[in-house]
Amino acid sequence: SSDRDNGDSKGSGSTGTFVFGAAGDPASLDPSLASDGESFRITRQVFETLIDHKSGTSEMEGGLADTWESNDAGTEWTFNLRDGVTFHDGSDLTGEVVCANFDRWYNWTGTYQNTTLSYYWQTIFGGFANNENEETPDPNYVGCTAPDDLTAVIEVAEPSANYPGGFSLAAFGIHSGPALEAYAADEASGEGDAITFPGYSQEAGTVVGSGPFRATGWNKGNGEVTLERFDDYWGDKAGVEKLVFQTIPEESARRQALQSGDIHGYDLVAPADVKTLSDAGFQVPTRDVFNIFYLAFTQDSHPALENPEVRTAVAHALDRQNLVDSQLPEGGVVATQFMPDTVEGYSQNVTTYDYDPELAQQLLADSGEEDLTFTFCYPTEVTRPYMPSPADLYELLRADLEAVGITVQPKALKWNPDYTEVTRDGGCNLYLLGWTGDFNDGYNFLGTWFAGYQKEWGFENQDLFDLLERASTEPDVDARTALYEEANEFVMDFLPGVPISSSPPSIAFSADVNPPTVSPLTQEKFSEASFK
Amino acid sequence: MSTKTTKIDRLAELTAQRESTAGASLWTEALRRLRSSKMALIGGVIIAVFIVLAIIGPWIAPHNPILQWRGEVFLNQNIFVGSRSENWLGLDHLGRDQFSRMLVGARQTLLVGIVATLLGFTAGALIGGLSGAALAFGGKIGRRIDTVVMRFIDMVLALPSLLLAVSIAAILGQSLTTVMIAVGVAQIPIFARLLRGSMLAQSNSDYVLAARSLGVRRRRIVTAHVLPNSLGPVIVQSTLALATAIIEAAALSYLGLGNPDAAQPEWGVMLVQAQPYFDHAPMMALYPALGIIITALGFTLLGEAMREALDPKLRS
Amino acid sequence: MSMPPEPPLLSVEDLTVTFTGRGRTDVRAVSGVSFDVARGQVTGLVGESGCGKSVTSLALMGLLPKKGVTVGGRAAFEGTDLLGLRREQLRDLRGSKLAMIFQDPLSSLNPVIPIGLQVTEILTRHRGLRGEAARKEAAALLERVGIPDPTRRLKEYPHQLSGGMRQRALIAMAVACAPQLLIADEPTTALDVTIQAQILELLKELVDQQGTALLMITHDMGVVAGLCDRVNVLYAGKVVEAAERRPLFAAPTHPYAHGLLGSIPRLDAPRGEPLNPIRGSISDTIAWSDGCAFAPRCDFYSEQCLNGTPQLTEPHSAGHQVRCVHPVAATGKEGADR
Amino acid sequence: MLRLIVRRLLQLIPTLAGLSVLLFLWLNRLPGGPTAALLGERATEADRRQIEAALGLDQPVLVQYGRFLRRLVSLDLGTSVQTGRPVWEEFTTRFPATVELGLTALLIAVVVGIPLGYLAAARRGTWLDVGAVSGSLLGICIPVFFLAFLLKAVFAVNLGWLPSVGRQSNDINATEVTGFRVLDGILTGEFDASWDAITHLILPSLALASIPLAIIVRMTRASVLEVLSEDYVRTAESKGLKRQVVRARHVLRNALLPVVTTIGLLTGQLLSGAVLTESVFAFNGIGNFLRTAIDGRDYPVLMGFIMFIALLYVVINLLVDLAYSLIDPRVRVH
Amino acid sequence: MSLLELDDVKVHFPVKRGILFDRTVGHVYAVDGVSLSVTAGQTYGLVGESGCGKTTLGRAVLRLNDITSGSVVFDGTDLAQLPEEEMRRARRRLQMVFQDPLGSLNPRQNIESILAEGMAAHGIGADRNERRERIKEILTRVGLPHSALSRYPHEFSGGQRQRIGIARALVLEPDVIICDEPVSALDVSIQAQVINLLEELQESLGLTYLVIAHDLAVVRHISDVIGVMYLGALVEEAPSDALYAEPRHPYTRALMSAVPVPDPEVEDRRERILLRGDLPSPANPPAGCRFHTRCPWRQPTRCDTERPELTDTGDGHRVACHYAAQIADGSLRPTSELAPPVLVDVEAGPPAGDGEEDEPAATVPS
Ligand SMILES: Nc1ncnc2c1ncn2[C@@H]1O[C@H](COP(=O)(O)OP(=O)(O)OP(=O)(O)O)[C@@H](O)[C@H]1O
Ligand SMILES: Nc1ncnc2c1ncn2[C@@H]1O[C@H](COP(=O)(O)OP(=O)(O)OP(=O)(O)O)[C@@H](O)[C@H]1O
Ligand SMILES: [Mg+2]
Ligand SMILES: [Mg+2]
Repeated sequence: SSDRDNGDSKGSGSTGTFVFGAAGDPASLDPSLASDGESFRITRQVFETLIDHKSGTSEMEGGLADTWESNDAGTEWTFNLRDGVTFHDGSDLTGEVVCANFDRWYNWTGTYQNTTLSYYWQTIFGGFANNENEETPDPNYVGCTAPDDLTAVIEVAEPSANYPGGFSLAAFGIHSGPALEAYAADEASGEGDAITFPGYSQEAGTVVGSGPFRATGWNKGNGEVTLERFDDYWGDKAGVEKLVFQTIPEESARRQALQSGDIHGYDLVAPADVKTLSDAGFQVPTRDVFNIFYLAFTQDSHPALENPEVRTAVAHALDRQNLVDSQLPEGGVVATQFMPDTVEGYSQNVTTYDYDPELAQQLLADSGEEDLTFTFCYPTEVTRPYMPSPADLYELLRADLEAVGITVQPKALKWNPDYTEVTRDGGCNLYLLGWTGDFNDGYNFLGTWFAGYQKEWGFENQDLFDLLERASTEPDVDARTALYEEANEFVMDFLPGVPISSSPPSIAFSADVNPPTVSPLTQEKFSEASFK
Repeated sequence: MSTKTTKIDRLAELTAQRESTAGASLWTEALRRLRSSKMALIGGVIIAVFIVLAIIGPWIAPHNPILQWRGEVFLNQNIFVGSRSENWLGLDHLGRDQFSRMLVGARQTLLVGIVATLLGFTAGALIGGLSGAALAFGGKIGRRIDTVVMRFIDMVLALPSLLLAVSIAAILGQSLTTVMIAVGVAQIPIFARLLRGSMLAQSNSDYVLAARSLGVRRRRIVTAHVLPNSLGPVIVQSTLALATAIIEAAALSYLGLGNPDAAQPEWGVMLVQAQPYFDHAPMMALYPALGIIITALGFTLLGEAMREALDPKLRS
Repeated sequence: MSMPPEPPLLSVEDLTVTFTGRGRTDVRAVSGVSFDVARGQVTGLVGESGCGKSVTSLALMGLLPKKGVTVGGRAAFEGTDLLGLRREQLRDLRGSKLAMIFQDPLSSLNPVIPIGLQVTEILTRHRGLRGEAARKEAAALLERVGIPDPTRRLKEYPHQLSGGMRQRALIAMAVACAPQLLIADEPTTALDVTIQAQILELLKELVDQQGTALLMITHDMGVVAGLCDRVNVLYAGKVVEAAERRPLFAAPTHPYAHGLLGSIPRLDAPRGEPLNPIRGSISDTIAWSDGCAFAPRCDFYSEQCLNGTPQLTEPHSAGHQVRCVHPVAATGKEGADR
Repeated sequence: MLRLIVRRLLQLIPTLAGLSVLLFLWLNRLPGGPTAALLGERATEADRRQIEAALGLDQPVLVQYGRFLRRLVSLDLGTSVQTGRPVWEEFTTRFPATVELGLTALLIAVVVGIPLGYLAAARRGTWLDVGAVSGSLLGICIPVFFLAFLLKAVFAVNLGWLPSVGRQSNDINATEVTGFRVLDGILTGEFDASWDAITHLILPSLALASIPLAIIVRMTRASVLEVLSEDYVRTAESKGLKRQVVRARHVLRNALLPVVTTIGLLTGQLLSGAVLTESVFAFNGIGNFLRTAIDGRDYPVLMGFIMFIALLYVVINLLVDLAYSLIDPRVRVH
Repeated sequence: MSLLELDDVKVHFPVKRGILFDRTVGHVYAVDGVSLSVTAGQTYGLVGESGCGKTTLGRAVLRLNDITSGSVVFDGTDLAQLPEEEMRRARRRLQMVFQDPLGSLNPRQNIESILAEGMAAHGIGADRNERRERIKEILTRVGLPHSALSRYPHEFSGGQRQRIGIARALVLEPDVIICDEPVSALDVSIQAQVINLLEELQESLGLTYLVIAHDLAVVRHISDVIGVMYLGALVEEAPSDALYAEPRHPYTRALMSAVPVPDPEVEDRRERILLRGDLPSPANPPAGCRFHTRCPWRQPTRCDTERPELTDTGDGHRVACHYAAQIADGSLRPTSELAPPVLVDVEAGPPAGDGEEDEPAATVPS
C-alpha cells in the first residue's frame, strides 16, 4: 500500500514542515526578475501584489490594495492600500514603498533591461526610463505618486487590456523599502557568456516581502527552497510552520516521492496517476480550466494551409472528444475557441467543427488538395498544464489525420529551446501548443497570438489585427468583452488553428494535509495548507 | 614383407584417430569449443529466437502497431482493457496492440543494436587499425600519428559515453538514425583501443617478424597477418557491444532522445512510455523490459562464451 | 650397483593419472608408473616433453587440481600412502618432509611479495619461527644457497633478482625444513648452462650435506649422467627403463632409451657423423593397453609389440628393468652410439 | 614516483587543450545555441540579437574560443546560461552529491563484488558460481533507469523503508561544511543528519552500482581463476602453507591487480550511470545537471563541467596507476 | 670466399624515459661491435648465454632491427645502407628460421598460404598452380606429406612445424639461412631430426648457414666455424674442432666445462670451471674486458680497464683475451676466488665493483 507510514512525527499540528515537489529550481527569489512558474510559485508565498485573486477563482480582489479604481481613460490607477501591513523586516507598507518598487523597475538599466530579467515589466509596462536598446519597446509607465501613506497612484500613457490584471501578476510583488536599498548593492551583470542574476535573488536573506511566509533558505545542493511562517502577517497566519519546495524533475519521481511520504504534494500530476492516487487515498483536487491546447497551422509554410477548406477539413478530422476522454484528467473539455469558458469574452456563437472524417475527406477532395503531406511538430520531455503528454496527444491526432488521408511527417523536438524556437520561427506545418492565462482578460489569450503578424501562424489578416487592437485599448470592460466575443467568432471562422481542449492541471496532496484551495491560475496559497 | 605391411596398417589404424581433426582452422576449433559451452548455447538460442522474431515479426504481427482501439483505454479512470482474444498482451496507453508492438519492436531494437555496433565497429576498427598499423610499421611518423590519434581517443574516452550519445542526439535531432549514430559513436573509442592494442601485441609476434624476413610488403603484413589475428577480441567485443547498444538506446529513450515514431516501436521507447502506468498496468512495462533484458542477456552470454572460447589461455 | 639395503624412502607403485574434462576424451597422462626413491640418493626421471614427468611429481605432492583428475596407485612415503592422505595431512607434509622446486623460477615466485616473506612463511608454517628469528633464519638459508648479502635480498622482490638467484631462493625455501625428499622438476631448464652448472653443484651439495633424497626430473640426459644415482626413463606415461646410472648409459636397452642417447649431439663426440634420430614424434603413440606405446616409432617392432602392455623385465642384469619385448642387445657404450 | 606523477600531470596539458578544442567545436555544432534557452516562449528576433551581442556569440568562432581559453586559464568558467549562476559555483554545489553517490556505489560494488567474484572462482562450477555469474550478467542487462524505478517502487513506495528522492530529509537542519552530507554530519556531530543522508544514498547507489558490481564480480572471478593456475600459487601450495594464507597472500593480492585498474576505468561508467540515476532520484549532482545543460545548450556549463570530468577521469586513473604501482613492485619506478 | 661479412656491427637499443616527451636516457648495448665472416657453403655457429645478443645480431643481418653502425656486406653489397624496398628484395636471398616454430607461423594461414607468401612477395612462380608444384617439391624435401598443404600450424607436432619453418625459408631459394635457435624448442629426439635435415639440405643445396644457439653441443655438431659471444661481442672464434680441442678464452672454457655430457664416465671425471654470478646487464656493461667480473683468471687493472681486441692466434682461431696465451700455456692459474666449492661466492663483482651485474633488465616504466 502506498499510504504514508510515517510523517505524523513531523506533520501534526501547525508545527510541521510541508514539502511540495517542484518540477524545477526557481530562477530567482526576486519575482520581478523571474518569468517562470516555478519561481512564481515560491515568490507568491513571500510577496504580495496590489491586486490578488479570490482563492480558487480567477476573479480579482483586493491584495495589498483594499480597493482600486482608474480614471475613465484608463490611464491613472489609484490603489488604496491596506492598513497595518508589515513586511518581514518590520517596515510598513506605504504608498511611497509601492512607488519605490515601480520606480525601481522603471529605472532599471543595463542588464536588467534584458528580457531575460524583465520580461513581465516589458510585457505589461513597456520599456524603461532610459531605453538602452532600440528594440526595447517604449515605456507605457509614466510615474507613481503617493498622495498619502495609504495611497499610490500609478499613471500610464495608454490604456491597455493589461490593466488592471497586470497588477495582479506575481512579478509585481511589492518589496519592502529597506530591501530595495539593499538590492542596489548587488547588481546584475551581463558581460561574458551569460546573464548573471544578482546575488540577492539567489539566496534567501535579502528579499523581503509581506506574504505569509518568509524566505529563509535556498539550498542549491539539495534543490530546496525553505520558507518559514511570518507570524506578523496581516491576514490569516499560515497553517504550517515551514514550507519547503523541493525540486524533483522527473514526473514519476515526484509521484513516487508522494507515495513514499517524502513530499506532501506536487503539481502537474499525470492524468493516469489521478485515479491511482485518489484510489490510494491521496487528495487530487481538480482545478478549473484556465488554459487552451491547440493545433496550430503555420499558413505560409505550406500553400495548402492557406486554403480555408483544408484547415476546416483538418478540424473535422480530429476526434477531440476521444482525446479528452481517453487522455485528459477528469474535468478536461473540448475547446471550441481559443479561450476557456471562464474568461470574459468567451462566445457561445462560434462556428464549431464536429468530428466527421467523411466530411473532412470530402472537403479535402473538394479543395483539390489531395495527397497532402504535413510536417507535424510536437515536443518531448515536457508536461504543460494544458498538454499532459505531448507525444501521446500527437499520436492520437496523427492517427486522425492519417485516417482522412493526410500524410504526417513527425518531428519530435526537445521543448526548450528547440521546440519553442522552431515553432516560433514557423518551421512546422502543424504543431501543438497551448497557453495558460496569467489573469482574466481576453487579451491575455487572443492578444498573445493574433494581435499582429507572427511567423508561428504565418498569416496576415488585417481585420483580425485591427479588431484586437480596438479591444485592447477599449477601457470599458463590457465593450471590451463584446469585442472579444466578436474576435472569437472571427477567429473560429478564419480557423488559424484548431483549439482542442482545456484541461485542468491536476495537483496532488497526501492524505494527512489540508491542501490549499486550488486555483485555475495555478496560484495556490500555501498559507491555507495545514496538517490534519 | 607382407606381414610387415599388415603390421604397418594396424599401426596406422591405431594412430588414425589423432589425424581425424585434419584441416581444422583455429576458428573451427573455437567453434567446437563454443558448441560445448552451455553459456553459448543459451545465448545462441535467445539470439536466434530474437533474430527470427525481428525478421518475421512485422509480418506475423496480428495488427498494425499504430492502430488504436479507441474507447477501450481511459487514462483518467485507469482503464486498460486486459488481454482480449485479439490482443494477446493487451493494449497500451493509446489503445494499441501490445503484442504487435513487441513484434515490430524486436526488429527496431535489433536494427538499432546492429547498426550502432556496426558503426562503432567500423569506425573504431578503422581508427584503431590505422593507428595500430602506423605505430607498428610506420616508423617515427607512424608513432607520432598514433600518439595523436590515441590522445584523441583517450579524450573521447574520458567523456562518459552516455553524455556523448546524448549530445550527439541533441545535435542530430530525434530519430531512429540519431539513436543508432549516437550509440554507435559512443562505442568507437572502445573498438579503436581494443583493435590497436591487439594489433600491437600481434605485431610483436614471431610470425610477423617471419613475414618481414620473407620480404613481405608492409601493407600485406598488416592486412593479411596482423589484422586478421587481431580481430578476435574485437569480434567478441562487438557481440557484447550489441547488448550495450540495446541498453544504451533504451537509456537514450529514457532521456527523451529515442525514436519518437510510433510506427517504429522500439522496446526502449515502449518501456519508457509504459513506466508512468506501472502502478496499474505493470505488464505494459514488463514486456519490453523483459525483451530488452533477455536479448541483452543473450548477446552477453554469447559474447562471454566466445571470449572464453577464443582465449588461448583456456585452450585445452 | 645393487639395490639399496634399507627400504626406499618413497615407493611409487602403479601411479596413474587421468584427466577427465567435460566434453573431452580422457587423457591418461601417467599410466602405471612405478619407481623407488632411496634415502639420500638422487633418482632421475627422464623423458621427453609430455611424457608425464610433471604430472607424476604433482601427483606425489598432491598438487593436481581436485576436479577433473583421477589419481590411482600408491606412493608409500615412509610407510604412509601419499595418495591416500587427506589434504590437511598433506599440507603438513609439504614443505617440511616433502619439498619441490619448479622449472621456471620467475613465475614460481610471487611477484608482489618480497623474497623475505616468501622464505619466512614456510619457517612460520612448519618451524613456528616468527619475526626476527624467522628473518635471521631466512637470511641464513639464503646465505647457504649462495645468495650474497642475504639481508638486503630479503627485502627485494623476485623481479629484482637474476634467474640463477631466483632459483637459489626457491631452493632455499625448499630446503628450509630439511626435507627428506626434494622433488626438482626440471630445475635448470630455464637457465643458461653456466648457471645450470652452479645450480646442479648446489643441489649435489645439499644432497651430500643433508642426506636429502632428490627426485630429479629432467629431459636432459647430460644432467642425469652427472647427477643421478638411479634413472627411470619415462615414455608416454610409463617407465620403460629403470637402472643405475652407469649400466643405463653403458647399455641402454629399451629401443627408446637407446635411440634417445643416439640422437643427442655430444660435445665430446667426433664431429661430422650424422645423428641417429628416432622417427616420428611423441604424439605418434598408441595406448599402452593396445601394446607398446613406442611401437609406432620403433625400429625393432613386430606383431608381438601389439599384444598388450609389455612387462618390465630384467634382461641383462638385476636392477636394470626394461619394458620391451625386443630389448636391444647389450653392446656396451659403442653400441649405444650406433 | 614523483617523476611519474609529474610526467602524467604534464601529459594532461595537451590532452586537456585538445579536449577544449574538441569541445568547443562540438558545442558550436549544437543547434539552437544558448540564446534560445535564455529567451522565453515568446521572444522576438530582436531579443535574440540583443542577447547574442551581450554574450559575444556574434563574434567569430576563433575569437570566442580565444576568450574561452583565456577564461579557462584564469579559472573563470563563466556563468550558466540556464541558471545565471557561475559555473564554478554550480559545479561545487553539485559535485559533492555525485562524488558521494559515485563513491557509495563504488563501495558497494567493491565490497560486494570482490568477495563474490572470489567465491565464485574458488567454488568454480558450483551453484554459487553459476549464480554469481548469471546474476552479474543480468546486472549488466537491466536498464539502469528501470532498475532504479523498480527499487523505488519496492523499497520506497511499497515497503516505505527508504526515501525515494533527494539527498537529505527536509526537516533535517544540517550544517553544511564540505557539501558531503554524510561527512558533514560526522564533522559537526549531527549523526542523525549523516544517517539520514545515508538512507538517501542507499537506493540510488544500489541502482548505480549494478553495472560496476557486475563488472567487478566477473573481473575478480576471471582474475582469481587465472591466478589460481599460476606457478607461484603452486609453489605456495608446495610449501604446505595453510589454505587461508595461500588464498589471502598469494591469490587475492595478485588477483586484485587487474581489478584495481578496472576500478579506475569504471569512473566513466559511473558518470554515465549518474546521468540516469541522478535524474530518477532527484539527486542534485553533476550528471543530472549536465543532461539539462545539453538540452538547454548551456555552453559554459558544458565546457566547464566536461573539462572537469575529463580532468577528474585522468586524475582518478593516475591515482589508480599509482595505487597499482604501490601494490605491484614490478611497475615501481626506481 | 666469404659470402656474408659483418664489420663492427653495433645494435644499440635506446632506453627512453621522459617527462613530457621521451628522451633517450641510455642504451642497451645488445650487439656492440661484432665482426665476422661467413664462408659460402659453410655453417657459422654462434653460441652464448641468454641475452648476449645472438638474436639481435641475427636479426640485424636481415635488418629486422635497425643497425646502429657497422656494415653487413652480403655478396658485395652493404645491407646496412640499402634503401627499404631494396632491402626487402634482398631478403629473398637471406632467410631466417625461428626458434619458436608455432609462434612464427601465422595461426590463421594454412601451410600452402604460409609457403606461398614469400613467393608472392618476390614474384616467384607465375600462378597458383606453379607455386603449388614448387611448394610440394619443398615439402617432400623437408619430409612433410603433401596433405599438409591444407592444414593449419596448430595441427602439427613441434618437429613438423619447424620443418614448415625451414620449408618457408627454402621456397625462396636463398643463399644464406639464419637459424635462430632452430632446435632449442624441440624435444631431444626431434631435435636430431631437424639437425639432420638442416645438414642434408646444406649438402644438397649448397646453403650457407648462420646458426644461433645456446647449446654448444648442437652448435659444434653442425658448424664449421663457431663464434662465442659474451655480452654483445665475440670473445672467441675458431673452427669447430679447434675450439673444442683447445678453447682459449676463459669464458669458452667455462662454457665448455659446464655443458653436461650424457655419459657418466665423462661426467665423473670432469673438472668444472664454475663461473660466479650471472651475465651483466647489456644496458650497463662492465668497463674493460666484459668478462672480467666473472673471470677466474682475471688480473688486476688491465682486465678491468682495457677491452681486449679479437686477435688471431693462428689457424683462424681468434680470441679476445689479454692473457689467452698465458692461460693456454698454464703460466696463469685461476685466482683463488675460484676455489671449487662454489657455494659461497656466487655473486660476481670485484671488491671495487658495485655488484650491479646481477641486476636483470629492470622494468622500464612506460
Ligand atoms: N590439466 C591437464 N589436462 C589435460 N591434460 C593434461 C593436463 N596437464 C597435463 N596434461 C597432459 O599430461 C601429459 C603429461 O604432461 P606433463 O606436464 O607431465 O609432461 P612433462 O613430461 O612434464 O613435459 P615437459 O617436459 O614439457 O614439462 C601431457 O600429454 C599433457 O598433455
Ligand atoms: N627491441 C629491444 N629493445 C630493447 N632491448 C632489447 C630489444 N631486443 C633485445 N634487447 C635486449 O638486447 C639484449 C640482447 O638480446 P637478444 O635477444 O639478442 O639476446 P639472445 O642472445 O638472443 O638471448 P636468448 O638466448 O635469450 O635468445 C637483451 O638484453 C635484450 O633485453
Ligand atoms: Mg613438465
Ligand atoms: Mg635469442
